[in-house]
Amino acid sequence: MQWHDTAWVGMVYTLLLVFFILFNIYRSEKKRKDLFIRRIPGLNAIDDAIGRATEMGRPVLMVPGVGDLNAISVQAVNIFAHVTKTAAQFSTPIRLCVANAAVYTVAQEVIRDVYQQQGLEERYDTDSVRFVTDRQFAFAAGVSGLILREKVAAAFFLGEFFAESLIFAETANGVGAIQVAGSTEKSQTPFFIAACDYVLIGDEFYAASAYLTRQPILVGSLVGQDWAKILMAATVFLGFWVNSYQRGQMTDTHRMTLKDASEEDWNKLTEDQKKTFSTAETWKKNDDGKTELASPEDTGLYRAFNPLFTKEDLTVTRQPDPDAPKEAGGGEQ
Amino acid sequence: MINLLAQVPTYNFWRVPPLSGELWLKIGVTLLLCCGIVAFLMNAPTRVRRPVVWFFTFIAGAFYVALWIWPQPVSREPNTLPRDGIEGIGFLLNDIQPRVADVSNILTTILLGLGIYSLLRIHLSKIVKRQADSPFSIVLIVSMLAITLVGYMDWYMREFSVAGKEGKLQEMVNWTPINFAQNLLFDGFLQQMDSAMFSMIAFFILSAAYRAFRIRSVEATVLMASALILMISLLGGIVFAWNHGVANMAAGMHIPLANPEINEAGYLNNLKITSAAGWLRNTLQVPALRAVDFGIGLGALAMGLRLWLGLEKGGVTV
Amino acid sequence: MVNQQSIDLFNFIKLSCGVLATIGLYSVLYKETKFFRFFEHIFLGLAAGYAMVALWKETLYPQWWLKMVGQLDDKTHLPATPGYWVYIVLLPIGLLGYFVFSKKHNWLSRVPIGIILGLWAGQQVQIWWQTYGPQLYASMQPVFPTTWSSFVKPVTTGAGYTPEQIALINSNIYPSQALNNLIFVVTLLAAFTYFIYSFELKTKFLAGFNRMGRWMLMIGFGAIFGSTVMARFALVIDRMFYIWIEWVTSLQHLSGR
Amino acid sequence: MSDTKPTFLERMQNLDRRILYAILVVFTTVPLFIKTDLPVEPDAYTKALYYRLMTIPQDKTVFLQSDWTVSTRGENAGHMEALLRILMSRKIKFVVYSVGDAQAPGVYREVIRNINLERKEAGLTEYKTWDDYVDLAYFPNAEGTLNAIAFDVRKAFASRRVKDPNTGSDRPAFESPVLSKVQTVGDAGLYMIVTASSTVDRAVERLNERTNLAVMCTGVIGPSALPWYQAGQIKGVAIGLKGVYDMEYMMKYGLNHPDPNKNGRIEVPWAGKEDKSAEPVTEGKTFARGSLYYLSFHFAILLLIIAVILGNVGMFLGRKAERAS
Repeated sequence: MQWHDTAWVGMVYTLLLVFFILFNIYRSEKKRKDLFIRRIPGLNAIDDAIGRATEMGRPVLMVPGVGDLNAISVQAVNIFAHVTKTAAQFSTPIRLCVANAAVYTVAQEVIRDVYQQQGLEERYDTDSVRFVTDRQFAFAAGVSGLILREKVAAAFFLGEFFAESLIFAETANGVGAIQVAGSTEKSQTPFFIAACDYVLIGDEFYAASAYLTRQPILVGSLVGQDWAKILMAATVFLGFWVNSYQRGQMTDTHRMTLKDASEEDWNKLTEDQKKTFSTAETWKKNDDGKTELASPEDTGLYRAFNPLFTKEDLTVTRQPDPDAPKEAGGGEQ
Repeated sequence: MINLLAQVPTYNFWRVPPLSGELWLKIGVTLLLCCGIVAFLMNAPTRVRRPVVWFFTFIAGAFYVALWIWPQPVSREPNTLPRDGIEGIGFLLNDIQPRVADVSNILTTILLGLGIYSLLRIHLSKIVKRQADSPFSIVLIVSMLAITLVGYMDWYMREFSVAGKEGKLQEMVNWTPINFAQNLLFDGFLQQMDSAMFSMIAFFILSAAYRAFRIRSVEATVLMASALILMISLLGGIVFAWNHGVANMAAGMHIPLANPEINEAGYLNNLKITSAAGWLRNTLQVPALRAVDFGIGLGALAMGLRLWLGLEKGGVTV
Repeated sequence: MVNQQSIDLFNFIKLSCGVLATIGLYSVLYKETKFFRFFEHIFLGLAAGYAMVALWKETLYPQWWLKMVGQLDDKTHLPATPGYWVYIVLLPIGLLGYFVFSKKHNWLSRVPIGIILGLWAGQQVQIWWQTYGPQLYASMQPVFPTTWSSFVKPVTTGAGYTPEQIALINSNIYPSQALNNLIFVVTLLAAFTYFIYSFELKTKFLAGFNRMGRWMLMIGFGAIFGSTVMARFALVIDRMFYIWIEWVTSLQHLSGR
Repeated sequence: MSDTKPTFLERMQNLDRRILYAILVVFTTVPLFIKTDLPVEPDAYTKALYYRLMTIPQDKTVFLQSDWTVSTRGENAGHMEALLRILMSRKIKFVVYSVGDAQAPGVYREVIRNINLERKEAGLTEYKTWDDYVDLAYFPNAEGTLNAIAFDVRKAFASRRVKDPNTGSDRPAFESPVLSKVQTVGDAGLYMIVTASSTVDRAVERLNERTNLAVMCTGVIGPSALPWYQAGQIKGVAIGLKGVYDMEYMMKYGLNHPDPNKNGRIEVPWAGKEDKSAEPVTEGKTFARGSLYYLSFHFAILLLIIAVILGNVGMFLGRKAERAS
């Protein structure tokens, strides 16, 4: 990132969003007041799904996607912790299938914690959290085999899913499981919509843990995200007015009909073209006879989003380093 | 050509000659030191646990934040000195960046052993308890051992044997049975099974669409209509025929579609499937998905901040 | 040296294995049988075993070991790249993860996890503007036409316009474009309101706007569905190509010898 | 359910999925044996890509990031083949590597070898490693590698050594004729990404301000790549099987290029850039994998559409009967 010209816009904007989120977390921790969160149907269905699994005596399946360890899989594991809490009380068996060793570590740790906090440690089976494989389609085959053999009653597919999403969803549908699914990968959401009972769309997934636990920090963060969204919506809203105005200005100020602007050009047109161009405008010519051309790149809005780097900015001469490592190719990685 | 090889790398405290005594000594000392720290942490009081985890998380995240916020040195030539202190730090951050990039990958890989342990425990216990599926567990473990063995042998041959170093093993005629076995297991089985499993989605799409694409609610109908228009627009043959039909219609109405000067003809263009699908994509799909993206981006940013700063109660990083 | 005939035979065997494995996995489409279970377990075993090989061959060896100990030149055996001994600290840090099964020290497994997550989190801040800034700008589309000379943008191909006239046409915003831009912006904002959680949308207008946003999302998802269908069908067509053309060709090739 | 035998349409409402599966197998197999070259109207973004590819200056090197494996061969192999045919016919040097998957290098090497074989059989010059292209194999960790490429490509590729067939020894990749002129990633003629995964997002996030990106991706990645195209962050896209066939079609007939047989041009104007045109590909194959698969694809989609219609008609009639009773 550079501090040059308008490049600070991006930095300030990002910092503003960061500030919104942190400020609201701070605020909610202080206030500790119940805040409103709109209904998310998929999350209300969790208890029903577990209830059904308990009645049928079949396991609940949870899959946190096939992605690496990052906030998405952590968030999925957080939601699953909530699911496990309910399942543990009814001693419904759970299966948490993981496709990444680091996520496996987190899941193992978090799920055991849940049982411990409930005081139900004896009900915890280490093998209920299992690493299947880290290869995408082998994982798909393994999990669908498990779904078909154990006839799971409820399935939760939350996290980073890719192509395997539909394999899971259709297989689970085949055994009649209730399915709650949600993916941050928007390309997989339509398949979940087609095959699952309840779907979390987009960042409903990130809102889920705040919705389920109502922890002040999470709710505060959610409010902060909403502030940030309103800022972004406002940016777009203001931006399109400004852009409309600026683009309009550029054509208005120089506008005149082709006939007035240049007899020469006008005479070049055929009769048919003259019909369409008689009301059309053209640019006024400069003193040196060149047409003044303006483009969307000339607006202030464009400049705000696209910092200008001149050639001088980008050429800096520095002293050579006498102690520099001398290697073929200029260094190693 | 050879003179480049003659250039000897320079060394400092961090860069030491490859495979030298100094290197092994430093590695050994560091390992011992790390073991000491771990032993110390194991006996540390409960209240330092959170700060320790928080510290590591914070430092890791702070690197990328610093990389973002610190001015980048522009047009940096190799082997030049920074002009001032600010640039010096910029240089340093840039130099460390590729090394930091390796870290999470290496750590995840080291953790893979845990996953394999979990897998083995489940299947070995099935075999020991002679459960119904135990023959399949044996199949699993045998195929796992087989590919591990030939995989390592194949790698070793390619990396260290004379033929491997000379690149002769690129050609099938120079292969040994080990290479063939590895190729059979990997190319013949594993990759093809990947493909097979992947392509099975097509079948599932068919049944899911058949079941779900029913006009039950406004939402389902909208989803279906948009999907159908897009699908038809991908069928080049049909689209071409349709679009030519539109052109012929225009010709029948004496509207010269090919004559661009009369704009009214342009309206008929909208009847083309490609135009409709393109309009759907550019005008409705792009903004709708961008809205999803913005939301997800903010969600990730907020979650990232919470993890980095250790703000989640009972979270994994505190 | 292996002769060409055995290579052909090997290729045929390899292809046949692939065909068999494909049919084995496809059999689950009919029913979950022992046949499928057999291939599923081979698949899982091979995948896990391959992961163990890849662990060293693709990650630890090139990214960690070689960088740590440095490299000698193959021919001259002189130092080629220096060793960075600091890489060794990653090993104990990674191994801390194995404490997860310990009842007493399991908190130590959070150290490597914390580092991985910290690195990820830092990058989110780093890339936010690069990712979304240009998209924000691209969303701010002008919604007022700058000319009424024509409703749609004139087609310039082969119309004999001068470059200046074409530039003029391109820099103008025609009413149809303005209308599309308006729909674009409204769609974006409507879909965006769907993702606002903490404010109750009390007015009728906002609630309707929100519902419209959901429909717009469905249009977007439908379009993804349509587009993805292409990818999946291409794969199954390719599988059929593999079975019916590649395998049969190799069979013919072999028997023709 | 009434005791009467279900009518044909009612049965259509609840078809066993296995019947659908069997029909799909037939519908995708049979057309493979029928050879046709369907007419098509290429998409605007594919035209943009083709135009970019055909106007790369010949002294520039193309960066080719290939992140696909055998599992998406159905689409990406076609992309890769078309791309290589274009580059080779235009004699443009390229550097190829993968940041997405460790298996990707094996797969793209196979494609390069096949295209070279094809050229050899057609009596054309083959592409040689070191002189015409450089293969840098796999870089683990897409984010880190792309960051490194963005900041300093010479450093990012520094550790890679390539065999120089002229001397027989391994030499740093940057000494090759392919990369010797490249100082930053901005010097690339085009930064092509052939991918089946979200590495395109990673690349856009890190590289879009520094070089011209263009993408060939599967139908799945397509919708998420289009916003990047719309925002100008990538310069051209070929999506899925349609993208393959579009490319092959343009390779045969050119873009807005006078075609002796059709006495005209590709007729759909290319949004905003109607005056831009590009030649057809002059040597080597044009119609290949794309044209082979495209008819099967038509049949499969038609099956899907018929299934959806049958389901809906059945449901509609079922409801009507319910209301009547």
